[in-house]
Amino acid sequence: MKDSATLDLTDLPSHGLGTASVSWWGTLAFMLIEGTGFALSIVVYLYLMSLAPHWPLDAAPPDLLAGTILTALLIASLVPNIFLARWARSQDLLKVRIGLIVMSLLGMAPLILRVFEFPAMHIKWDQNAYGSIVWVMLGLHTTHILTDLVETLVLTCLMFSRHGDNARRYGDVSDNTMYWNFVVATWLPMYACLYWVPRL
Amino acid sequence: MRVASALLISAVASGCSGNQSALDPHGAPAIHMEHLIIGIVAICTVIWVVVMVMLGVALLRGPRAAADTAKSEAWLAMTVVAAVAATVIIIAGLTIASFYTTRDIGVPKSDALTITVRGQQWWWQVFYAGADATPGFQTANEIHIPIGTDVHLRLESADVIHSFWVPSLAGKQDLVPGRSNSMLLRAEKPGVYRGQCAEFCGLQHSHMAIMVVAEAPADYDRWAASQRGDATMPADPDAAAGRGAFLAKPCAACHTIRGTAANGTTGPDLTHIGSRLTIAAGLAETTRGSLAAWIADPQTLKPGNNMPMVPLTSAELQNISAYMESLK
Amino acid sequence: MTGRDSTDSRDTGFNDGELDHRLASVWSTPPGLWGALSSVDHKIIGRRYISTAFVFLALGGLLALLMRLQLAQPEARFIGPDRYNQIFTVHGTNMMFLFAVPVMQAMAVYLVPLMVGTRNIAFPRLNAFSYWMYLAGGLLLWIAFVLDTGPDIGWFAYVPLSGPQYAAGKRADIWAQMITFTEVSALAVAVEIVVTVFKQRAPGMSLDRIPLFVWSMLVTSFLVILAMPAIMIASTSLILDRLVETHLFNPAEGGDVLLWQHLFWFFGHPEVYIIFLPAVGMVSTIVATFTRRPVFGYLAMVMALIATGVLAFGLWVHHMFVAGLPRLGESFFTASSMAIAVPAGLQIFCWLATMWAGKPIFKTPFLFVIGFMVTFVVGGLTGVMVASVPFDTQVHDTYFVVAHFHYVLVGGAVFPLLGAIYYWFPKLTGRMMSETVGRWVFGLIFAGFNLTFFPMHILGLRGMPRRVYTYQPEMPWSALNLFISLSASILALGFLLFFIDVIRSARSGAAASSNPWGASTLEWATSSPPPPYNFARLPVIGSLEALSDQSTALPVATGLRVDRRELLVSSVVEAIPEARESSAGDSIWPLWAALATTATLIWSIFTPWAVVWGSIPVAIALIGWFWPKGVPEDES
Amino acid sequence: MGAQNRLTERTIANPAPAFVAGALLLLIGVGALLGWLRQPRELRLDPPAVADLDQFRRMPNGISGTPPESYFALGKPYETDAYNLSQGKRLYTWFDCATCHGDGRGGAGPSFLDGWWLYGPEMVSIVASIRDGRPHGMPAFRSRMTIEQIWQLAGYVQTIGSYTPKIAAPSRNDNEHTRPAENRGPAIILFDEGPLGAHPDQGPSP
Repeated sequence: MKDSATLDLTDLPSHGLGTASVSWWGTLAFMLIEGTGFALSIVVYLYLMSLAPHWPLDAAPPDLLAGTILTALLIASLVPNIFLARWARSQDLLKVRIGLIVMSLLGMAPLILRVFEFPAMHIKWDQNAYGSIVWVMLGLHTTHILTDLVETLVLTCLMFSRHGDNARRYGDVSDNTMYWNFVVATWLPMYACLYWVPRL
Repeated sequence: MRVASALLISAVASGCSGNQSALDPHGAPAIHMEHLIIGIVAICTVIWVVVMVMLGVALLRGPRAAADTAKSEAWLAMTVVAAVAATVIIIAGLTIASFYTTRDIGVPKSDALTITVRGQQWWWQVFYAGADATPGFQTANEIHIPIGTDVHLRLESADVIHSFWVPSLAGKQDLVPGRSNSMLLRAEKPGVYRGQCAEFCGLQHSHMAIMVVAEAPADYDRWAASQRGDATMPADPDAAAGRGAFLAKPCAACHTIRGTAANGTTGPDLTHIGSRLTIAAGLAETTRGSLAAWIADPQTLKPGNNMPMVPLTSAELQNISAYMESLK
Repeated sequence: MTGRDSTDSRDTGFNDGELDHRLASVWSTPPGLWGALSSVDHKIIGRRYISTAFVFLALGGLLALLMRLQLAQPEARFIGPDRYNQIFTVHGTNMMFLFAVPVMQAMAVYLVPLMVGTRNIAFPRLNAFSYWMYLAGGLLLWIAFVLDTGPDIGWFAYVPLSGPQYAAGKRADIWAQMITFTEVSALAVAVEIVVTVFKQRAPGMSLDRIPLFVWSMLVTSFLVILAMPAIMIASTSLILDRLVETHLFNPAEGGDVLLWQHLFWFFGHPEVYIIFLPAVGMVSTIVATFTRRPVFGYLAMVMALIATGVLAFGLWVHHMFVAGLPRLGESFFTASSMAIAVPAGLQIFCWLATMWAGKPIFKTPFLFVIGFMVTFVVGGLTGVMVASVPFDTQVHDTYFVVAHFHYVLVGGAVFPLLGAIYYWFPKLTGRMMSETVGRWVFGLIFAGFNLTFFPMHILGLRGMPRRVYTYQPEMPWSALNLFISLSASILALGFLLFFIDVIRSARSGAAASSNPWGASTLEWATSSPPPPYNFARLPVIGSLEALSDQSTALPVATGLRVDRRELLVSSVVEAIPEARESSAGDSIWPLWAALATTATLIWSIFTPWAVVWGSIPVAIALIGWFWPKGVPEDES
Repeated sequence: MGAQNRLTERTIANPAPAFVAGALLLLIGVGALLGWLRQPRELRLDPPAVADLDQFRRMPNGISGTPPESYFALGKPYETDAYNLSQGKRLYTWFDCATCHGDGRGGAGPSFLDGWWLYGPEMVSIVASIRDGRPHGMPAFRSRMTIEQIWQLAGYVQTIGSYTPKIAAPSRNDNEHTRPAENRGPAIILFDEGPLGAHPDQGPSP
């Protein structure tokens, strides 16, 4: 079949940013997958609660301190995260480097607090179904903090390497900030479920 | 081949022996269900035939217009819309019919005769509750019910999920560990109705049958009275020797025979095993020969079941089989 | 960075021969083993995926024959209960997780980029990774089976039978972890397809110009994305219960055994539509081509696809009608299960209308579509039957249900798939399959299938439960079972002939032109098989029927670079060009990542610490995967 | 850049399907070989083999001994086979071992978890204890269980007191939970050095 050129693409940018980027949509799709997983874990928690004669099963409600500080910290981390996203969009290498270092630290801090959250549940995973589901939920969310932290650390290294100053890298940083927003956003219903539902 | 599946099914149904078939109902719930089954199958068969005729005509119809006209497209659109509307109406009708049948199947009344069935890998433990003066009793793999009365089955499980299903009397209901399910069982005429575990439950899911014996109320009362009694000392010398062997060998560690020292609880209660129609959950008829075959080598007949092969001399084997047979 | 490139790296400056040469040099997979292992070409991976899935189909079919051999006579001693339970578990698991879902996704991996007019799938390395994960999961299951440690708990793995107390050894863990493998690969492919369809369509291919097959794969991919997390939570919980003593399914400690069934069927019912919807897309494509007209009611078809996808999540409880849930709740699920017949019916009527208005050409692919119509309508109607609670309590877990879902899955999905293989074989291999043999294949499979599975309806109504390794001679089932087993050999013969035809045609079939069927979708606008870059110049789409007017030249877009793998990103709704985007080059890292993940997942059924230590090589492999190598594809 | 280099390296050849099919067949072949080597789950042991299980020799002090030759020929199934171990766990419940030994922590009878086994941790000793009984209250189960069941039960009992978790050991039961499951090596978790200390000679050493 013959061709006839009817459209010239020469002037298009050689990398799309934001919604014009393939990886942005990929990140969104993975967020949808993991968000479904988080939602289902909450459903399982509420399902088990609906069957139990009393809730929590054979344990005091969790201590609020560690979890609440972590929640506050996660919410606070959104501020530098939003700035980082803005700097990535404007492709400001120096600010992006600083922002990534800050976000790496803000990725590690919740992990330290998380260590105190597990004992604050006053129950272990192998004691009963209540213990099992709270450990599964905390574990699920910890995995997400951890994977995002590793990604942030790798990106930080990348931005200090010769590959750093490139629109594609800024796009990756931007997607990473979007994913961190997701990690924070999914924690809020989990926090409410884990810490406040047992007190109802 | 499938043009008249309803006809075919009813033809097959009329020819079958009928002791375990949804198409040979003898209890109110199963009868309601059979009406629903035949109705839905008939309607669906008609729908299938209509669609197939349309398919045949669409594929093979004669000369076609050279080009699609707007008029024929509009006519097609209207036909499709009408067909979808018909689908909606039929679906709604079937849903309503299904609701009504569900209601007709009914729930057991609280004062109905209650029998507890406990699923075990791979047999059925059956408890008849006692009343004030009369003690309850336990049996296995066989339920007797009086005809013409609602019977409330309480379904529980000792290990994994099983499913109680006697198709000629009612639909099925699962026995779920940690839960207690109920179902209504009712037979309209005397007979033996076979059922079988319907939820996959491990190695011997295939050999987990249960017999429901429906009998006239007087017969039922006579049966219940005899089941309440302890086992009696057998008169036959072989059987008496078998009794001794039974108690001396590992048999007594797992089985109970009321009236003897045997009080194991992991296997079926054998107090009146000789009166049951089958042994080993419907595996064979209760005869001295089948009992001997079963005791001699349970792992060949029902591989993986929890009854071990107990080393016995042939005399011991004969005597124990005779004793089992005598436990009427 | 726009405009920095010199014009001689653009496709505008070359004649056709020189352009092909340049594009081939950038897009080709290098020869040899290393090239094969590091390839990210969606066509190579797609073919690999399809071939592997058909190998699993053949193996699963052999298991089915073993079961039929055992069931041909009452109380047969050919296979014992322990082995039989493994056989039916592996048959079901294999057919669902290793054949049906992957093969549909594999067809999409091959076809969707071609049909939307792009040069490679989105995230090509993820695509390579997903194939390796799929292969590893399949090998795990099959090697375990051959080792006599295959799962023996049914493909549904109900607790407590699959739980720590009643499933000794690692059999159930192998099942659960195999699910993780196929889940990871299915989710990855779903993401690739969604993004490819959303962002990589040819300019002008607005939402209302997407081919129906692509629509069906888009809806399917969303079903995968929303349904698979449920089985992910379920299988992980099962492993946790078995390995580290959590109590999620233990009723004595506040867990619940029905929780498993809810989670499993919340995934398991959409799973049926994950398999069926792609088949709908295939049927629509084949019907359009072989009736010489577009499918009647494009918009209605798309709406039916979406409606089916939405309703699929509202009817999982109809698998649990006998579990003892409240009757009122069950009635709701009767209504919702019945309701899905409406979009299904709409699609059937639209195809009938298309056939009515078109001029049918009875080639093999179309024969399979006719076979699909005949059998799928049976399966759909028996589906309406089992949606009714009282009907279902009689036939649940009997051979009636075995017949029902084989009519839906084989009649509804495998027939269209076989038609699709005959239809797209020229595009897959550059050769035609034999029309004569094709008719025999269709005849044998159609007759064999119906003779095998139709009598099972009757067996079920006459009281024969599923998943029994034998039945007793006094039950009135022997004659029909023998008949079924004999009929199964006809079905097997049909499949054997199919496989022979595929292998023979792939080696020495007649060469195919670029558009042998005179079809109108974009994959036929390029050669058979397509070059590594799919399209020398990206097509520009002006109507739903991209190639309907064969006389005029195909409008194309120019201006892409030829010194790196470059494709076009366009907007979601209107497909307006937004950016030129690089597409990842070949890489061995997806294979390393898959191997590291495989080691971690298998190790983790023995000790939970595997997750901790195994994550280190996985992380290294992923960093190697994403770290820029200084090639043009890595820079903007 | 590099386009000319890549041009020479790349052709449109595609060896992948043949390679995958080959690899698949190879792996299936390897699997088939391994499968042939492996013993399947044994649901029914031949009566002579069962009888042989009864023929083991013991040391005069009742501690330790030699299992029958056939036990090794079978591949020590009662220690290594998950199915037999789980059957043993069933028997532990069914024969009310918990009445005296509790969940393994003992009661009227000795504990299995304290690192002090009066007759040592070897299978022959455990089988002999169950079959023939022991002084101070351990009854003989010779007439209540078959010898095969005794071996199964002994294999399970050995697992309870194990310090290194066995892969084949059973996991938790579906009932109220009193101690970590056998596959986590409860003895190492719950070990409580008594007044007599650990006895590496007569118990699994912690």
